[in-house]
Amino acid sequence: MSDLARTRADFPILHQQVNGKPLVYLDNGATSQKPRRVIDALVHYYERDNSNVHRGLHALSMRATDAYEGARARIAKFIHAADPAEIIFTRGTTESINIVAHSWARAHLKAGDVILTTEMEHHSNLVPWQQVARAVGATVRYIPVLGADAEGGLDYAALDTLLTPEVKLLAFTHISNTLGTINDAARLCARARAIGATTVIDAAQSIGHARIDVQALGCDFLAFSGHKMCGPTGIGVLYGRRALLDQLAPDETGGGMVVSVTYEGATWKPSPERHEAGTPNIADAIALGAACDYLDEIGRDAIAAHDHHLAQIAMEKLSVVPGIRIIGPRGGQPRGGLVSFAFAEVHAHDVVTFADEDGLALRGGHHCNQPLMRKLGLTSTTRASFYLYNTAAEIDVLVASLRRIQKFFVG
Amino acid sequence: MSDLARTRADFPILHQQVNGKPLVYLDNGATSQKPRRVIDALVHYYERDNSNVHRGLHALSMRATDAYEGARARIAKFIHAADPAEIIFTRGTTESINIVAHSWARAHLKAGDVILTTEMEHHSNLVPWQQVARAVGATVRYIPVLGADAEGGLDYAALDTLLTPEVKLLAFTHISNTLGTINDAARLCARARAIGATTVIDAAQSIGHARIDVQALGCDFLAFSGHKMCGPTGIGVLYGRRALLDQLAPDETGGGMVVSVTYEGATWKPSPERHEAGTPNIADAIALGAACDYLDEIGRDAIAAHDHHLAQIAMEKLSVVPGIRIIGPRGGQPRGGLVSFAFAEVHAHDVVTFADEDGLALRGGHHCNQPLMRKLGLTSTTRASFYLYNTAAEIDVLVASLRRIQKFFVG
Amino acid sequence: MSADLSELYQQVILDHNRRPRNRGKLPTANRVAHGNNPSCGDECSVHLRLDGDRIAEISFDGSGCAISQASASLMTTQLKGKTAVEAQKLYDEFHHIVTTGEAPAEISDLAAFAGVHTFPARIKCATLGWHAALNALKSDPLPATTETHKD
Amino acid sequence: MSADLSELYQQVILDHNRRPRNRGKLPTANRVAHGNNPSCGDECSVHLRLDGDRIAEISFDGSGCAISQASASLMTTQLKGKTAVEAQKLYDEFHHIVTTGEAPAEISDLAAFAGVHTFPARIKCATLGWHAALNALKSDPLPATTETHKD
Ligand SMILES: Cc1ncc(COP(=O)(O)O)c(C=O)c1O
Ligand SMILES: Cc1ncc(COP(=O)(O)O)c(C=O)c1O
Repeated sequence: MSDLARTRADFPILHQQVNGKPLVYLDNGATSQKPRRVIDALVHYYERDNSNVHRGLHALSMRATDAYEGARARIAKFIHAADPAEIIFTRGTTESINIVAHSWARAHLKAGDVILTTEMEHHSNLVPWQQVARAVGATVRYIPVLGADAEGGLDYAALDTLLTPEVKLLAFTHISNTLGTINDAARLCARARAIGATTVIDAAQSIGHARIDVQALGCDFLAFSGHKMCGPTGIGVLYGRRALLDQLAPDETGGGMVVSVTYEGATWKPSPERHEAGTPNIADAIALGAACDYLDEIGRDAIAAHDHHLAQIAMEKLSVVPGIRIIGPRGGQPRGGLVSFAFAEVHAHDVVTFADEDGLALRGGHHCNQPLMRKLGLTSTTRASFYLYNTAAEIDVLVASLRRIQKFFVG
Repeated sequence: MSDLARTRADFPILHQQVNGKPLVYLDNGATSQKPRRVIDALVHYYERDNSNVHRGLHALSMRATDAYEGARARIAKFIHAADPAEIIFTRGTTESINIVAHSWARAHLKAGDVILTTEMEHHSNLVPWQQVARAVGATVRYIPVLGADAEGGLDYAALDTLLTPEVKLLAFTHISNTLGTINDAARLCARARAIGATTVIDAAQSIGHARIDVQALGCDFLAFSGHKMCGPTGIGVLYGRRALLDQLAPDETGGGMVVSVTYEGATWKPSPERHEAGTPNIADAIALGAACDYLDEIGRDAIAAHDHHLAQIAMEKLSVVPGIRIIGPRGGQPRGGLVSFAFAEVHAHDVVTFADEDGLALRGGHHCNQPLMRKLGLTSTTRASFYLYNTAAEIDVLVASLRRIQKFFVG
Repeated sequence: MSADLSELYQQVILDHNRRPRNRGKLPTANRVAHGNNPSCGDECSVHLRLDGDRIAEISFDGSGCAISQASASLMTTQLKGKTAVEAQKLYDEFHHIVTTGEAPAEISDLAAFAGVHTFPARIKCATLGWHAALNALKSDPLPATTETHKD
Repeated sequence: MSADLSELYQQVILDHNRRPRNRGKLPTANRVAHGNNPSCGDECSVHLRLDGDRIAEISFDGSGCAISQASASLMTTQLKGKTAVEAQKLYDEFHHIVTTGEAPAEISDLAAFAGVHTFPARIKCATLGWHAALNALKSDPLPATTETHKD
């Protein structure tokens, strides 16, 4: 059995038929599938160790606490955080970013300040900043994307004029979920740091696909979701530098994060407890730790190479399908494992419905990226996004399906 | 096999030894165990249907969406909500209450207003109100508990003076996690409604133990956690009347909850999407639906009767253990399935550590109820909390263990 | 191609998608409403001129999938000359067709949309234009959205 | 009773728990600090009188489990007469004992706490009084908390 076949064998969901055809799951940008080991971690927890954490002294509670805090330490290692207390468990990227917007930004930004972000952000890394800007009287500015099909990536030259002293926060995506662009996160963080701005990286699309070292990147905050990195739904992480997290006022309050409560008021524990009010998502945090183990066993460099390889093949084969316009980086430029494209005469939803007939799982729409779509003169694209279990043969299924669709609608 | 034996067979975790003794799990107030069916729902989802919801048109995405929205409808039925759109999925009770505090209370309360709550609230239904009161200049007032051991429950007579026109919000727990008191939720809601105050019920301790009919209770909001009702960790619900939820500004913003986004701003969908930014906890929501099925098959009246039966036995048998002080309702007064007690000369943590040796899982501490503890002149209690799979024989194990502890420490 | 899929993309629908009728703005319009489908980004504006209580002229505008475009196109051909009450009645029938697949004999071209009912996620595509039209008839200045739990 | 449990609740500990030494407020104290263990509600205040750089008198006050009370009691008997530097050194040794179970021969009564290391959740009980004492020595007006990830 080849490595790839072995990897595929780890994912129970892949071995099914959809509409009478083998499932070809190319919707990894939306969510990834889960290896047996992650599912087993959930089952094991609920069958052996389930208990509430932190406040318990009996055997189950101690086992659950050890497993939960063990997962925190595992994830700290996964992203090279200096301290497990820098890992806050959240529901996902969106909640992580909202916590920074609520707790950090509302406390630190004032009228006249600028939040700098990019034109390629997912709504989850855009709308929260617009909201906080509105609340405090700050402004959101955008680093432009270059080229008619955004093939040029971010306009780094524009940083010289955009990074004015009013910029207090720089928030950007590591890999674009729509374009596939890989942004130079270390460079962006260094530029922001040079003017004293705080940085937030949306790592939703990169976390499961590349090595991440928060200390090397030099970011202040980093957000990601477990479900896109072979982990379960409902769990994600906000990484923050300890010095920032310990100062930060909690967004949510309640059990587990307080030192002392009276009928008059309360005081907070340090991080991470201060930012995790209530019973946490214990089982899914533990399973996310198992996902880290799994990904590191396969090797994140190997995954990145595989993603890149499939994206290159897809770019080549798609570019000769009649009527297709590919958006995002071209040629040798860095690109994550996804390809977004539009047919001149077939809407993305019709593409997805037709492709489903061939067993293909594709995503069609604005990919939570409406302003960018508008800028590119599109209302939607179809996206094929790859992961460690996808094969070159699956791209052939995709291409054959797209040709059939083009033929049906256009002739 | 008796009904109870059959029920126990549904819970894999119960059939293990702890410190060489059969596990006696009496920490259900902190979290409940999960039946096979709930665990299977998670496995089935990840092995067959896993996909992101809402924005997808391929087979897996449609199956995941149907299952997720099906769970919403199932839970609406479980609490007799008028409309599935009144069910917002959250991480748990604490997050649900925080959403009301952030979105409803900050928008509706002003200086001079009063938030009325009780002296027996869990920190999660207390600290968020203190925080919002501080933010807007409102005051938190408390309905007293009666009796030296809080055996009298809430002082309903005090409502006449406490329910002044300044009261805009009444937030209270349905069943106290520390005392076991069952509050008369319908009566409290009716009194609040009469003066136009909005009501929030913390149903964390009641949701899995009694029938809940939000329309009969007449509440505006109701919060609960899945993990205390045989469901997974990381999922809970905020119920709100549709008219309120559709008006409410979202607490978190991002993907999935917007209608239209530009580089300048965004507009929101109606409930429930408007209150669920980002990828939701799909798997655990679906498994929570399975927990509803399970509980309704056993029957919530039967569960309530079983809880009550065990609590009565425990009260009787514990009251004759030397040195024990039982707190909460006495005699025939309504009481949920839990008993909290304190030894005069043995601290709760020593009790829990000793009991663990006998396979018992108990909780010792302030139960996230510090102000009430202080009022009762205690620093901690030990709590035994029962659920559908507990037996009268387990209470004998508890009593024998407590006698041994008393003997060891006091002689 | 599966039976379900050829049911969905009937010849009538493909034809309306390729050669939409009454497409564009209507300079004489006295009612207009905009609808969008937030989950997929489909948009549809309906412009109409009410003459008394009858729709004298009607057009649509927007972008979206074949189903939403064909539905809006076909709708304009059906609504011309109708009153608001008749339009609502027609929509109710159409809604019944796309949600159940049952097409009453007396309705003609609308029956082409019966195949939609086996693709529940596409129902809101089929009804997008209709929602906009009904809102335009009510002179409702709010954007119609089909993103509700009723569809 | 299991070996682990009798290791945890040694006679020395039970004795200090039943008859705590130096318990209560110290009217002559010139340093005081409060510690609490937020996860279980244990509290401990340490009062001391520093004479030059030596602890001339010391007492503790508070409530908590047998481990935390006995540890604070025993601590007061050990710290009397020590300097801040010596106190820190003693704490380091104590911390080593409760986290590893290894008790160096030359330390006497503190070794009774070696059994704590098999109950990691109780380590913060054992160190609560010590944290308060070290904070008192630093005249740190902030409450000591053992609720960190280092314990
Ligand atoms: C009465 C009560 N309210 C609120 C909560 C908080 O629930 P969660 O920790 O699941 O958010 C609990 C559970 O500990 C509780 O018992
Ligand atoms: C770049 C990017 N940011 C943020 C998100 C939001 O992640 P989630 O929905 O898991 O909160 C996504 C996923 O859709 C994404 O691709």
